[in-house]
Amino acid sequence: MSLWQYANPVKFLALSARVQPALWALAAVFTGVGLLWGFFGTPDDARQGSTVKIIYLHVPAALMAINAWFMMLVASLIWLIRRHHVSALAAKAAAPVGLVMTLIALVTGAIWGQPMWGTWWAWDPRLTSFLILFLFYLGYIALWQAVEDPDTAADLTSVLCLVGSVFAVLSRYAVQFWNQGLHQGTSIPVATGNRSVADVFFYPLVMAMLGFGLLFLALVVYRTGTEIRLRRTSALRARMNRGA
Amino acid sequence: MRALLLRDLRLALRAGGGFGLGLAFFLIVVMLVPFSVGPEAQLLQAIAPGVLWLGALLACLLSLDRLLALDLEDGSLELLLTAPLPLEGALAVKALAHWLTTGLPLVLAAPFLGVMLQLAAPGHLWLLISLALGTPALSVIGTFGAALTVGIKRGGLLLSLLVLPLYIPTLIFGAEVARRGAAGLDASTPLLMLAGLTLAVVALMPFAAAAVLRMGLR
Amino acid sequence: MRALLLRDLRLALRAGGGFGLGLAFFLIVVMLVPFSVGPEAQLLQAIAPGVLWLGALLACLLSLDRLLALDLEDGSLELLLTAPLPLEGALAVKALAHWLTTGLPLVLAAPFLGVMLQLAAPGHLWLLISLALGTPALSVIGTFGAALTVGIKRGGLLLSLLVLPLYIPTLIFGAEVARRGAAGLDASTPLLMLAGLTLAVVALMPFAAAAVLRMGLR
Amino acid sequence: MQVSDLSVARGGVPVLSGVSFALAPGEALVLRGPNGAGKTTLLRCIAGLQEPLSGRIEGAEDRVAYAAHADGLKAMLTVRENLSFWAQVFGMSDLSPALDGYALRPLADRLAGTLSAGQKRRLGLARLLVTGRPIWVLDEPTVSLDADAVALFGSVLRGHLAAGGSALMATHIDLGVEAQVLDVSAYRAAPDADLGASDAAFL
Amino acid sequence: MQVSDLSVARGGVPVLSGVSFALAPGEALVLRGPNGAGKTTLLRCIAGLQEPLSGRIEGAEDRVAYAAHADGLKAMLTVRENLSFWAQVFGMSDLSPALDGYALRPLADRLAGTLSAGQKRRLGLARLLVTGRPIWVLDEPTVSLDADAVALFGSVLRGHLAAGGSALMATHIDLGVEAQVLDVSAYRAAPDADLGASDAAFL
Amino acid sequence: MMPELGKYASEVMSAYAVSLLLLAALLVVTLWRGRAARRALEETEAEAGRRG
Ligand code: HEM
Ligand SMILES: Nc1ncnc2c1ncn2[C@@H]1O[C@H](COP(=O)(O)OP(=O)(O)OP(=O)(O)O)[C@@H](O)[C@H]1O
Ligand SMILES: Nc1ncnc2c1ncn2[C@@H]1O[C@H](COP(=O)(O)OP(=O)(O)OP(=O)(O)O)[C@@H](O)[C@H]1O
Ligand SMILES: [Mg+2]
Ligand SMILES: [Mg+2]
Repeated sequence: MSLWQYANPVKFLALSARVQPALWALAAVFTGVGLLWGFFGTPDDARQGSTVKIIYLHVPAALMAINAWFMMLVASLIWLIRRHHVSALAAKAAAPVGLVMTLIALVTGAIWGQPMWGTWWAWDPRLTSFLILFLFYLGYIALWQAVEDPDTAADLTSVLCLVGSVFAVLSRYAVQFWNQGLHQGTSIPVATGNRSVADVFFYPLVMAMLGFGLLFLALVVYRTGTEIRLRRTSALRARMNRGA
Repeated sequence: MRALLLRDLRLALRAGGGFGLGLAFFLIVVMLVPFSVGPEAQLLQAIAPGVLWLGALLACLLSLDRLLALDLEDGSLELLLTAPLPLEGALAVKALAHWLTTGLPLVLAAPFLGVMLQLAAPGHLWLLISLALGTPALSVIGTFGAALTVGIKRGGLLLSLLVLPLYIPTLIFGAEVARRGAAGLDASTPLLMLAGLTLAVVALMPFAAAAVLRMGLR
Repeated sequence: MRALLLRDLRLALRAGGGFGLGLAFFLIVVMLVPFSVGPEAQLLQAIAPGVLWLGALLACLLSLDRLLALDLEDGSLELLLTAPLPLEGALAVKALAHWLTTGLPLVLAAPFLGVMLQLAAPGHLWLLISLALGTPALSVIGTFGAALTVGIKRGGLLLSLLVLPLYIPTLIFGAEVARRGAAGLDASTPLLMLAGLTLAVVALMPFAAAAVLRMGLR
Repeated sequence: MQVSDLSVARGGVPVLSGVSFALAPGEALVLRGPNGAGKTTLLRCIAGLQEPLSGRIEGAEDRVAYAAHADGLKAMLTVRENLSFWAQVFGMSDLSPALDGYALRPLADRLAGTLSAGQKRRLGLARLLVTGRPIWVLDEPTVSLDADAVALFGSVLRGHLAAGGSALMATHIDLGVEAQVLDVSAYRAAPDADLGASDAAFL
Repeated sequence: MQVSDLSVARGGVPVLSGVSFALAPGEALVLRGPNGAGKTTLLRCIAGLQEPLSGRIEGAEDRVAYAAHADGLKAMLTVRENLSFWAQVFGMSDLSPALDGYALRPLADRLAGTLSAGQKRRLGLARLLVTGRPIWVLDEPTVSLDADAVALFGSVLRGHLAAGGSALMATHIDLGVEAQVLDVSAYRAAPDADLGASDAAFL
Repeated sequence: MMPELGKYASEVMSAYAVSLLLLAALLVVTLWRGRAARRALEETEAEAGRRG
């Protein structure tokens, strides 16, 4: 029994129906606990005051925004190489979720920036790369919607995802070259990367990150099911019309 | 008339219909400005109102060539000409549909982009007002341009060329309102001019557009 | 191949073929900048290299949608697919024709527009070099975008949306060269980056474009 | 409708001159003539899409429904939406004669862009039925139609004529409808005739 | 050329299945079938513009010249320039058979955009003669043509067949050329047949 | 119950509000489209079954 058999749309629907309740419940629990803990149960940071609470939204969203694109890239490759419909539709289903995650990261970052840097927006490399990612999401979704034939749309968007990824990486280097950073990132005391974060902030943050990851997963599974149903409807309709 | 408006809106909203693309273009043009002039906040702040107006104008411009050319290509423009609709009214309706699907989203998005370009705080309101007043003029003038170039294969770029100079007065007054507003100066004179210009253009241009269209298709 | 190049050039030069329209658009966009940001010489000088690069990029972009869409509409694209030409080569030739009719005139015209925007004297040479190196990349990336959107009715604006983010690295390096040059700084690092980018893109993109075109027309 | 001594030009060159005919209610007239004779030009003139050089067209204004080579269909609207748009424009509301007349019901919810050549053409012809106009001006109406569809067209046309309508058609093939025939090649304009063509002043 | 057990789909739905035929040099085959039967789809497949669902097409690669509904003409090039472009693409150089075959000499220096519907079609057909390809695949070749032009087409086609070429054509009307006839409606695909259509996985 | 947010209350609250709003909108749209697709499929399957 190979994993690929779940690339059959009907099998996928059956499987997803079984795992979805658990997935949604887990996502709700982790997100809820992480955010509530972060919001109610952590002290203010010495330097940043209560704004540090924004981190429980900002960092998980930023993480998922990047991971969603990465997942779309993998799914696109699977579609191009093995032509499994579920894979293409999963990529399609993930894009709007990634877009919203990007938007949340941008908005919370902007709101955070106002008290910390005195400006909503700065052309810092990290922020700028995120904006570019946002554009790639927009273009990707627009292309899916503009192409009528679903398989052609899957092909074209897959290639766009590939080429776009290359250019996104290129842009990241170009942007770094263009403007050296402002985003405090690892330099601020709560930076997570090197685990220098005080444990009080760290554990709820991890919870929230897991929660956002599970939420992403649940959303993508559900939305993939929706896409499969839409394809099945149009396939049936097309045949009924042909029969007539 | 209502049927035409609904059809145009519906076509714009259908897949591939181009709704939101003007907006996306606006976003991208404004984003590219810091990449090209550099990221210094002060410089960006100084040019922000102008860049936003210019971006809105270009986004408007680019969506113009679908206004009539699509209808010409599939033959529905000729059929509309033989239909019992006054051509002036039909063109005014088409301009309205264009504004609703392009101009209005631009107006609503402009403040967000203003933040990215460090637009000074009082500037936002003035930017919004000037765009809300000015973009209808852009749509109507654009309809005239589209009518002028309708017979020409892939007239898109020619259209831009013809329409851009016609956009200059609107741009000058509109950007002036936004600039003065952002600098905290009195912006009522250019605002009045802008309003007057828009009114005049909306009242008269559909007639010019209809005349030109009749000539072009003869 | 040669026949295709000659045909595309000839079509561009014929009436309505669009030669010079990119140039005219460039001219007008650059001219509109003082109207929108105001006429202060110092401000203009500061943004001149960036505006010129941005204008060139937009002009390039706008002429992209004629690259393949016209051939699709009249059926010649399908006929070309059944012809004994490698599609990669045909697309490379089309990108070349696009560059010759759009990119090259822009490169040659940029210094004159630089004068209008008070570009500092040493900046002219660097502007010329950076545009000459960068515009081929714009044409080739644009061909990919055109191939991606070819089957889509009036994909013009969608094309812009897809291509503009791909243009960002080229724009950053190109504008950086021009800016550093105008400021009298050392511009060799971004220049090298720009050259490398263009080379890579010219070598690889026609293959991606051909793949996408085959998918889109299937 | 009455056409008298009409001259028409295309691209600044006169193509037909001295065309006269009358079309009474209930009558059909077929224009014949070799390629390039000027049939399309004449029909466009009568539909009001271009000015004649000279001569008069009476009784056509606001009574003509024109169907050209292109069908004026929106690929992204369904068959029914396409028809109801034109119905509304012409102030009509009943689509069923059009849908039934050309057997379009099974296709009614398909996007027009996904029809085959002949199906598109059927939709283009069905549009005439929602205009409510009495005079049909048709340029090669049966292009791409199969035998069944040509028969549908024939019966719709007979119904239109029986109801007091009339039709003017250019075609190269036999429509299977009884109609007068006008061969436009008889009216070919002499290349140098001074008929008021736009460049005549330069001759 | 040999087609065996071919199935083709349009818009993800199978339209024809199990189509088999052979076309020997010197032979012509006419496809018939009602509107929407799938003739255009089959021809596009054979011309290599879309993939078949299943089945094989042998001996077609790089030997087919395709003429679709659209003629692929550039409005702003003259008739001669249009022809010579395609001649160069296909590595040929002699335009005279094409110009003479369809009586295009008088029009040779006109811009293609100013031709009438039938004249454009003649030019589109003349293009086939400069490809040097032996198998012609034609979709409704005589649309808009008058009787004389149909006769020209007939004689060009007979010449092509006599020289060892072959032709596959979809049409609704009589071409006046002796040819085998294949009615594609006999191969209509069952709506729910699993032929590997792209959306079959969803059924 | 409510933690003391100090002078940054409006920032923190608006960040949470906007984010949760965006997530909620995504969820609503997702569920709504999902329901619609499910219903359309059921209707189509029923119709297809009736026709054979
Ligand atoms: C619109 C503005 C902003 C955007 C687009 C943005 C984007 C990002 C991104 C992409 C990450 C990386 C996430 C990851 O790799 O895991 C991140 C992390 C982070 N951001 Fe922001 N950010 C913005 C503003 C801010 C502001 C104003 C602050 C606070 C002063 C801030 C604090 C942080 C922190 C503490 C992290 C985690 C640090 C790390 O993992 O290195 N961000 N942000
Ligand atoms: N756009 C144009 N500009 C200049 N001349 C034109 C144009 N279109 C057609 N002509 C010429 O005008 C003449 C009449 O053309 P018209 O299209 O009316 O012919 P037609 O009788 O409809 O022919 P067909 O049966 O081929 O459709 C032809 O000689 C044609 O070459
Ligand atoms: N782009 C498309 N998308 C989906 N379905 C299509 C598309 N084009 C055609 N079809 C459908 O595919 C079927 C076959 O169409 P095709 O064009 O091959 O028919 P045809 O035999 O050429 O008909 P005609 O004689 O009318 O040209 C038709 O039922 C048609 O409705
Ligand atoms: Mg004609
Ligand atoms: Mg067909």
